[in-house]
Amino acid sequence: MADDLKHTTGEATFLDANEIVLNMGPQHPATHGVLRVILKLDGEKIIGTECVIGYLHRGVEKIGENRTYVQFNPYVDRLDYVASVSNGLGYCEAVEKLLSVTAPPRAQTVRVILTELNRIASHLIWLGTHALDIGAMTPLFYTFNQREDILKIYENYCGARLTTHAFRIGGLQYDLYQGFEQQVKKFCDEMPAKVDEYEQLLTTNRIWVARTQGVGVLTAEDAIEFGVTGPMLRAAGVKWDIRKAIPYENYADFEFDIPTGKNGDTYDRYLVRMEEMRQARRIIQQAVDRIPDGPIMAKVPKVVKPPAGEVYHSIEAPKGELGYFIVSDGGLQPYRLRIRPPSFVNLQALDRMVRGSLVADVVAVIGTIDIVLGEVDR
Amino acid sequence: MLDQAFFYLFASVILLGGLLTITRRSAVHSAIFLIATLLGIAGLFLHLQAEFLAGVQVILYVGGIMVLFLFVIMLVNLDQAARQRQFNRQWWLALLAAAAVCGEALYGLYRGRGAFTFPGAVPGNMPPNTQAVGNALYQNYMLPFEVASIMLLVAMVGAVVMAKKRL
Amino acid sequence: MPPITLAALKPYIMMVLIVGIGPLGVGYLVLLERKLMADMQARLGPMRVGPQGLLQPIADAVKLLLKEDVIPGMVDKWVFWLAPCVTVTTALAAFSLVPFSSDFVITDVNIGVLAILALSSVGVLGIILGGWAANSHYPLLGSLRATAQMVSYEVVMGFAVVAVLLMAGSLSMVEIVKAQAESHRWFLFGAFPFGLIAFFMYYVAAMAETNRSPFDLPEAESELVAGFMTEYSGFRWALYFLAEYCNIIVVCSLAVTLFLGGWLRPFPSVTWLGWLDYAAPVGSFLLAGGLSLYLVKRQPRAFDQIVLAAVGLALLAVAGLFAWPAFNALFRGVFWFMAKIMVLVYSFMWVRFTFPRYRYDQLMRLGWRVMIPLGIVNVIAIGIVLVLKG
Amino acid sequence: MAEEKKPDPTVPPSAPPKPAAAAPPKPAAQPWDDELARRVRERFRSAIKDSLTYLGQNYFVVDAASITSICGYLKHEEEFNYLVDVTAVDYPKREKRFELVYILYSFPRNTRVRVKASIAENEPIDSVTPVWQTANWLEREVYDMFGIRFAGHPDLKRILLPDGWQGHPLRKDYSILKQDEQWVQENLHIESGQ
Repeated sequence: MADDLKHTTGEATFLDANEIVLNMGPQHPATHGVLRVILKLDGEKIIGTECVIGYLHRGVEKIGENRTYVQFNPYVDRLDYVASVSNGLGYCEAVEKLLSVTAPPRAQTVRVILTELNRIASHLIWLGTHALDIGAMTPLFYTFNQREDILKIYENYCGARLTTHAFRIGGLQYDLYQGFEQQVKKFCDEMPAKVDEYEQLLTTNRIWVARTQGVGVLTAEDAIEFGVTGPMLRAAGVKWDIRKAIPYENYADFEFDIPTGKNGDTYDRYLVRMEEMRQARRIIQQAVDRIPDGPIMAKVPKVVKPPAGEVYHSIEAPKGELGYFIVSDGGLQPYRLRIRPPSFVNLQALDRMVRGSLVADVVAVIGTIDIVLGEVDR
Repeated sequence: MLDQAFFYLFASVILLGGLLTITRRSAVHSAIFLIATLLGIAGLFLHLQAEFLAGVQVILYVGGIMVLFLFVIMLVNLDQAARQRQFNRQWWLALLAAAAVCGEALYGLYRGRGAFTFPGAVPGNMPPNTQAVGNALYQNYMLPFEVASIMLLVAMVGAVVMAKKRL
Repeated sequence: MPPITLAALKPYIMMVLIVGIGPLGVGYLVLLERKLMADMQARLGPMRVGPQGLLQPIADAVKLLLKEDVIPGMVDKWVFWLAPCVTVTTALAAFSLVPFSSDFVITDVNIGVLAILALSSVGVLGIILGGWAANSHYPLLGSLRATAQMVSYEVVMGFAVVAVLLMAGSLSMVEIVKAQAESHRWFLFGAFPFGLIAFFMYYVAAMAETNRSPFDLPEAESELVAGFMTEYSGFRWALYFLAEYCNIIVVCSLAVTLFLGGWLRPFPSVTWLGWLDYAAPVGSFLLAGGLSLYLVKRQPRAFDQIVLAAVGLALLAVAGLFAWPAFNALFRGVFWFMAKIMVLVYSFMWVRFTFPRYRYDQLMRLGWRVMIPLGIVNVIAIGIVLVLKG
Repeated sequence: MAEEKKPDPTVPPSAPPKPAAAAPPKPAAQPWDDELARRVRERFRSAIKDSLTYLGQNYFVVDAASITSICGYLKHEEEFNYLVDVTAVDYPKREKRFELVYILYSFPRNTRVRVKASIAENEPIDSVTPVWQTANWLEREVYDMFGIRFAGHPDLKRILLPDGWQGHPLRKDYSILKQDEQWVQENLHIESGQ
């Protein structure tokens, strides 16, 4: 017996050989779809991660090369499907830029309202799922209830709720319906109380703070190095928002603040997003009070055929910088259409954020990156 | 009659459990049989109307120590050990030694059989003896009890120091 | 051999009742939880099976029993089979020690509290072994978490219980309640405020012991899918589920016995409040029955209407029975005991819907750095208070 | 690899040699000549083949061999600290088939600039992962979609498509209906994904 024992302990792996590889996803309650993360664990401590993505790859960029500019417009809604309006805005603007047209003021204001509503909707989903991942199950239902109000506005406007295809190249297809302003105003009036309620449930909750503060820290340097954008960058203390830095539409006309955090941890990202919802409401309130009259469509030819050339245009989507790089050869279809997805780039920082922490933190960090796999995998 | 039946039941659980504990290949199976053995011992305590001891036996040994055993077994990769030969080449020597010890013990018991005459079990309920245990430990045997606890404390601190390379 | 009388048979009848009705009760506890959760989350909860979803537990039970019993390959079949049995057996066995009232107790052993703790600590083994036997990473991690958590919080619970034992001077469940009756106060307020501290510690430890949120780490679904139960399905899974909810009731009844005066009515020594013994059960059953009858009209299906009307009438009948002095005298203890358990269970659920989940290391830190030192100090303080009072 | 880079400078600086079917954006683009453009041209001389602007968006056309040094310079000296995107465009008819596009942004300057470099098929290009960590996944995606190999990339493997997949879908000769039939049959046990 003694001999055998010596043999086992001699390799010095007797107590150290407890590294296990945990395959998290693609079917897992907290990976927000089909993300697969391979975790190398020492007990519960993470010593390495690897993301495996592509389970939802649909070849959107290839499809883009085989559809006309107008035909491709609805496809972008399927990228970040919880923020389809933002996707549509980015695409329409990129093509407009290529065509050298701008949407008329009325269309621009409506676009701003719908996009900011979309930002709130996207952040509401983020909040609900993030809280659920950390174990607070109730906020999910509250946020989905509130999101329903936004979806109703979309439904009234264009008939669709999720993949809205709300905008067209050059402006809007539909003018506003009767009572749009009232409905949006009603939403804005009800919103602060609800957001306050979520904050009451979470912001000062000891467990919530313990679970998020100091978890998944991403410093400003790291965030820039990893190309991380959106609320994650701002939570690290970088005051950068494309709506302010390189304004598009008529964002320059509205007053709003860019909330920033200090520590770049999960808690700061939470606070930043909560504040962003309030700021989005501010923009909507300003915009809805002064929707100009006039046409809703710029003069765009029936057949969209941009001159040869290439353009990169990006907007501040709820998740970060959403860019479209379009190369036109003067034909009916884009020669090359590249989508720069915020989720994909942000997800890359996951490894940096979770290394050395515990399994439970991975879940919190995946939630706080706020990925949508439709956009990661395209 | 019923008393004896229970005694033999518990005794056989203990013996069988002990035997299976040392012969199972899987460490977890061994642990399960060890638990059965410990539960059997608790049963014997109960049978002797030492109910406090029985309860503590279960809580400490089954609920505490065996749970930690299992914890360690699960944490440490024992697959390798399971594949190895269970007994080394000297098993017959061990058997011989065990038989000798067993014989000695039996002989001793046989010689001293007069000392085993217990008064018959009290038929009804005995008064609760939890307090008696407490009194014995904290009054009559205070010093040994405290010495034992200090020894345990030292052992625990030593284990922590050894296990944690960096404090 | 004692003569066979009703009194001698009572424990056996109760045993049969508990094992027979227990699972159904658990089913309705789950329904209650779902309904409460739905209410707090601004939705309706189960509404399809039976009136207001009242028959949902039965449908769930039938579904679970008829499900295919999946045993994954590579599992340790023997342990995989044993583990849920251990857990459910101990959970049900613990009921035999719970004094529902001075008349309704299967057995009153003089180490009752110790025995319940012992049974619950054996029950933990089922969870650990189940996770190990599944031979898969998520259950294993769940098991590891369960082990560390249960061992730590058993100590906390022990200290909270010791505080009460100091005040009661007995380990018997019945004696503890009687001691509270004699001292004219619940032990919750005994040695004020140390009884409260002990209760708080017990409450937290009980939540951890039963794997309730915010301490539901062994089965945290967003991290470990379903923890130690991940590979279980169908009937075996139902056994775990049954054990879990039985354990909730057991720890709550232990809390009621130790801290909240067991089957005693609130203010047991204030005689002029005696009308509460009648008013509370009659009132609550009347209310429940009335509500059921009121809801009858809203049911869309005739079947639902009949079922709900029957339930309502049954509740009214129970209310009537409680107005009958002989019945009341026999059952009011049970009513109070159950009512107190329900309050505790409700608070458990409320906590679950409100709080996020602790992280493993935070849970351990809370246990070892806060609760256990607090427990030691609390026990010493209670000892001092008792000595000073003589 | 060093050998492969050498022939590049011989290519005439006025970018694409054949403005044939896939017409490049050249005609519409204006020369870009501000201080930054001049500084970079000064510094790298022949490696900068052109600096152009179109629709207010500036870009350099550079020699693929010196992409890392140019990017490093832009990041460290000119404060283009944020790599927005790395992508490629396939022009099968050109001599150097792939055009890589690096989109850069500078937080202090609040400007974007694009850097474009052409490489031929099977010709590797230096990875910019040492300059920006972001490039890791972005270059993997370019490899996945175009089959462009990045020398010095820490972990160059497919990212969106399965590891065993044959072909690179965003190449122009890869039809939208095409797929790796063999992979689909072996892994999904169906005749075809269509």
